[in-house]
Amino acid sequence: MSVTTMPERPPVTPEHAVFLLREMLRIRRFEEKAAEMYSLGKIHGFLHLYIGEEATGVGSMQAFTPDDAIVATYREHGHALARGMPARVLMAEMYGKVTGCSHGHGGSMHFFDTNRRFYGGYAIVGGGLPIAIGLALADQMQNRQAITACYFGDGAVAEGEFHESLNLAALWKLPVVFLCENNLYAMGTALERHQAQTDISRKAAVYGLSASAVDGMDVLAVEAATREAAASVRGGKGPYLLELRTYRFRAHSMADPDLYRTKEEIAEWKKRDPIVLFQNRLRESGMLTDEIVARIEAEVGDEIGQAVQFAEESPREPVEDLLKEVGGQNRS
Amino acid sequence: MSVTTMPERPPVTPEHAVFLLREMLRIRRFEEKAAEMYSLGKIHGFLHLYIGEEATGVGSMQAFTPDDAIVATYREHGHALARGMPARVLMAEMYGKVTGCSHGHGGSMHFFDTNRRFYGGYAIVGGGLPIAIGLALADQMQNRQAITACYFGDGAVAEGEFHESLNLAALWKLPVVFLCENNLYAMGTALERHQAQTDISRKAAVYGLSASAVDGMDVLAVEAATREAAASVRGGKGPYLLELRTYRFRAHSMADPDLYRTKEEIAEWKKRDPIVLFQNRLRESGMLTDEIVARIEAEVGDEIGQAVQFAEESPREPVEDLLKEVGGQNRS
Amino acid sequence: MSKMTYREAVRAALRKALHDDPRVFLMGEDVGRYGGAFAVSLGLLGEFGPERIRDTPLSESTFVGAGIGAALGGMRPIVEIMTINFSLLALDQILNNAAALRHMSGGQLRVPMVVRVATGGGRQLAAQHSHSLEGWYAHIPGIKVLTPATVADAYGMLLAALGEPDPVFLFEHATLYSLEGDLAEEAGPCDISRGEVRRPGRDLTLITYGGSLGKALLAAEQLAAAGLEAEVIDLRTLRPLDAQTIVQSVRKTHRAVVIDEAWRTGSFAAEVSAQIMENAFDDLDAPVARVCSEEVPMPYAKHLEDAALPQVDEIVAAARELVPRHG
Amino acid sequence: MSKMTYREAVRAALRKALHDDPRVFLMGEDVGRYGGAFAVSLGLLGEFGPERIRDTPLSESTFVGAGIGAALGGMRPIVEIMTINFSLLALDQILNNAAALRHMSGGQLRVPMVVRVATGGGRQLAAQHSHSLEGWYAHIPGIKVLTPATVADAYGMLLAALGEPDPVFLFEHATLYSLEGDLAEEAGPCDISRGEVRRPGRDLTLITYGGSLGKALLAAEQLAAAGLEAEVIDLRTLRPLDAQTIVQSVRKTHRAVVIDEAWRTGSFAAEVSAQIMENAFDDLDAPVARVCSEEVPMPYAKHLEDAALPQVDEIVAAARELVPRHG
Ligand SMILES: Cc1ncc(C[n+]2csc(CCOP(=O)(O)OP(=O)(O)O)c2C)c(N)n1
Ligand SMILES: Cc1ncc(C[n+]2csc(CCOP(=O)(O)OP(=O)(O)O)c2C)c(N)n1
Ligand SMILES: [Mg+2]
Ligand SMILES: [Mg+2]
Repeated sequence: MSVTTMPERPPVTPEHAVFLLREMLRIRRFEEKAAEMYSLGKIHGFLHLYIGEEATGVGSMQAFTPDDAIVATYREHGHALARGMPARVLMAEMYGKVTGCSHGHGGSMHFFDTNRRFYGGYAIVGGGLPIAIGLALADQMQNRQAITACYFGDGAVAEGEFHESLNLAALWKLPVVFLCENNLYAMGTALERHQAQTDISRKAAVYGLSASAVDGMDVLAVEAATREAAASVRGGKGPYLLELRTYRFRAHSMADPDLYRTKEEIAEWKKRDPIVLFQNRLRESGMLTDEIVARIEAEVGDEIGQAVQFAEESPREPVEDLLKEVGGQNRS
Repeated sequence: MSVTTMPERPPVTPEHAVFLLREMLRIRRFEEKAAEMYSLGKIHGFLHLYIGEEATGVGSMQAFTPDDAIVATYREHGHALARGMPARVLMAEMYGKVTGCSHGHGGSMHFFDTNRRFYGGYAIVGGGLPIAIGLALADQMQNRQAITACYFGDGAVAEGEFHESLNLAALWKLPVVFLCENNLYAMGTALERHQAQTDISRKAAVYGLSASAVDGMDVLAVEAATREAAASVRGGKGPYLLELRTYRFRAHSMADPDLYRTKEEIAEWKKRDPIVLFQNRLRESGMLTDEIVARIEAEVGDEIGQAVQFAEESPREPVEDLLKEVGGQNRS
Repeated sequence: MSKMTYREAVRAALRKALHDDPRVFLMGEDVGRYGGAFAVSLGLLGEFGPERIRDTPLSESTFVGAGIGAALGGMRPIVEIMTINFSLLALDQILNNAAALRHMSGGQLRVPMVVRVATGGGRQLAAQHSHSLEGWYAHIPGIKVLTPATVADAYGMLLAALGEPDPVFLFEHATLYSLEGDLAEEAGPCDISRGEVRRPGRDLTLITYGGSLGKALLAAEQLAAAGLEAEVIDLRTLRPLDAQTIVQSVRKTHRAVVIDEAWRTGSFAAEVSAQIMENAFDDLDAPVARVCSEEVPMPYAKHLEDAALPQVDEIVAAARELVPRHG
Repeated sequence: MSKMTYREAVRAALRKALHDDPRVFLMGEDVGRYGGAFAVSLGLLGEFGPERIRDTPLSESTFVGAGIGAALGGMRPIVEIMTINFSLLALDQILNNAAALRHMSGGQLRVPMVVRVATGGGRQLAAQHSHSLEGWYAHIPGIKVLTPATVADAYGMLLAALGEPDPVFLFEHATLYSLEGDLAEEAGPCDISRGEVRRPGRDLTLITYGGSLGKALLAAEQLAAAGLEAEVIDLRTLRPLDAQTIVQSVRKTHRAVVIDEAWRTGSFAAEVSAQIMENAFDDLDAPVARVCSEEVPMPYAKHLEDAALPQVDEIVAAARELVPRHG
């Protein structure tokens, strides 16, 4: 895997380092629990795990302020957590409870939180990009300083909306950071079997966009690269395409028997587990001790334990409310 | 207008030169007549004239054999004539007669002729590209040597299908020549207001396609460039994107008041009228005399006069046949 | 009162909306320099500038999606899809995002977007440019579907749409743009919750909308000449459908013909027929009839297109066939 | 006779078609290495190779369009759109090209393409992954729309579709893939021109198709226990619709309930209701009823999804409400 841009490894304070680690662990443990609850029949539908990709969501999210808008995909547990959504409203959502972030209407694929400008949760591949364009347009037209972060996978790059959206964003100089989480597979289809040209960041050139690619297993590199991208956008230089090169350790979804990758390939990538890599690095630099890790794990474990309890104990939306939030009805 | 590739001006025999001139004149006179008949209320619906762009259709069509397949747009009078379709079946089509090339079902936008592998005539912008992909795939899978020529405008480049089709063609190494007739406008929207990056041939790079651009007002240059492109495709080098840089002298359609271009701009381009340019060049080189021009004009005039007469005298399809060619009915 | 065309009425409403609310902007293919494919927005670019009258590239899915995003971001976008024939390219954004986001987000998101779309056949534009698919849109929960058929509705419905908190689609039949009619000086947003009786009658009910209203009224005149008084209902809003106005009329006339330019099978006319079945079965003296388009991709030639589209004489014939039964 | 699942029946038909006709190939997202999102094509890549089992990039419009082009070029493509939820991205190619080309070209072009699409809700996949839009497809002249509901039809309809000269769409309800049933050893293409009475009855008719057939049969059992004999019709083919089978049944039972997983307004059930109105009005003893989905983007939570989808008890209730009138 060649990485075209690798910003200098930036200096990091111990507090921030531990924060990043904790954020990644929150995601990892949250999803392990979600998978467990799925097996127990507490969670249904599709469940797409982000395990292995935590550094991309956590690192990149640091570059965005509360005023910025976030658009993600069906594989958005990590983004929602990194954006600050509490684990309990996500777990409750997957339990289908009214206390869930979408009242149980959305499930795993459709997390929303307008207070955090977290605009979801799109399950039609490529479908979130035009939404991001519009959010950025609204900010631009209202002279707000906010920018929009638009996450999507490598598979989305093949869809027409990728092309249309990058063109429109560039044409109108919209404040969008396009974040392509390239995990080398669109379901079972490897990148080189869905893209004639596999260097995604290079595609930006046709639209006159700035672009770069970064090792998505290195949380600090991701943070630095995203800060650079965001700064470029905030500086009025138009949209930016950032390719985050990563890998998912689990199958596409809980339904996927994962027949299309070799055990060796997966094992090779697991050596670059973003959490392990980062922990090792922090230990080497003396920022991390076993005690700190134990404390974080305990805190994270608590948060997730409470999330499950919250989800278990929460009520369901009354069936009478089924049509309450359907738009376009006559108001009386 | 910069042109990135300008093949050496190729040698041309007097016969071929006169043939090319005649082909361009057939289109010019045919369309002038069509416009006249439109004003007289003989032709209805949309009428998109190709006047000014004759060199692109005529020059490029020389590179394709009868075995090759052609896909065009609603602005396809020129392609149909250059492909060898008789003026009379086209005129009859626009008259809505059963003797028309599509039985009067299609009108100006939907010419078809399977005997000439002329696959139409698509009026949804971008919609012909996937069809061309499929035709090429069929040829490839059946080990035929044929290639597919896919014509479309600059406006189509913004559509998602452009992106998807180029990717798929490149991925599967399909034998397609993509011919973008860049006349600088999509209806009233100038190229620089619909493309963030206006150099269309450069877009091929993201798909790993070969590409070039050529002066679309120079019929010999177009022919040479297209022959090169077609040879590359026939040689198994995968699809090719050729940008033909041209200009339409008339409004987008008969309904267009043409408010978005200046008179000066149009006048400037008319100085590069492909027919006038070519006539002058041929005269200079001694290949053309007033007598030859007069003879061609007379012959072309005859063909078109007969086309009108044929259209006028042809019968309409009986209304009883309305549902005859609708697919998906139960066969009895 | 002032006399104006339907086109001018839409333009006047656009102008008023752009003037009154800085959040409103118009976006679509050729709405600016070209002035709109149907000249609806002619002049607005000069008046309001390119920020608010935005020409888009040919990319229906993305500019409709951008309208959704802009609405989420606090704007009041009016998106023009040049014709319904191209709207299929944006249908995923419409069904899966515009219509779904509010409910899917547990009520957090609202999409106050207005989409204007020219629809219909009758201009010899052949198979790819003559669709009447507004019935499909009326199937989608989460949106409203309006079909202005008069100059007053062209004006008032657009303004009313802009007052809605959820997505509203306006289907403007392309043959109506040059229609002339009256607009009251004091006109503002109109009621979009009700169908309207455009002509009262007692012997049967003709139910239609949009581009077919004129044909229904002509048919009613011919029927009147033959002694049959047809009530003509303009549905106005296909979603949510005002079944009450329909049922009230059928209770009175006991017979109905639904006229719809869509292909017959799966037309919105079927829905109207089914609702009459469900809500006024005992009042019916004859089966509800449908006059729809023939099931054929629209042919270009005039005589074939005429044969494919609903025509006044077919409406008259369908009506006359209903009445003798108990007449 | 052999017992197999619906999934296996589709796979067996694919295998037979690929084996018998070198022009046949399968194309779609993840049909190859992954084995198909529903494991339908599992193993076929190994058997037939990547030329004939083609994984495509995510680009619905283009690979469906490519199917059309390949059909024009002499192949017999089977295109798999992973689910109906993504099919909207290809709808322009379907409506404007696949369905239109034959007529629009004056009969010169034929598009012998088969498109397989998984459809329906009931798996807690929420608003963007639970659509039942096959009724929209049934509106389109120029194509056939099949909805296999049994193992035998899953096999026979696919083979029959490949024998058609024009485009055929097969909507496979995703909850059916694991359904078990019998397939005759000598099974081949089946008749796709007729609906089928899946259970005879005399008191009323339940009319449905696809994923709702099982529910209708269960409802019929419950009704039988209560002394009401319901005839159950499986429409099988939505376009062209076999109205005769419906009318024959209604002539006998005088009452009908249509069950359709689509949203009620503009559902295909409306078309069925309208056709009964038009063809059997005088035979009806009660208005035709519809049991459809609630008009809401499909919610994820089980209790809400259950409330949104047609359920057996609703069918039973609708049936019982019809009969007392004259019972
Ligand atoms: C338009 C569309 N087509 C197909 C699917 C089915 N599908 C869901 S996820 C997926 C793969 C997407 O891959 P990628 O964009 O790389 O994201 P990843 O899952 O790897 O995060 C596919 C094909 C879909 N959801 N939407
Ligand atoms: C999908 C779609 N959107 C909009 C239109 C309306 N329209 C017809 S031609 C055209 C401009 C196309 O421009 P270009 O591709 O450059 O071709 P040209 O007309 O210049 O030959 C537009 C917007 C259409 N036919 N299809
Ligand atoms: Mg991926
Ligand atoms: Mg152009």
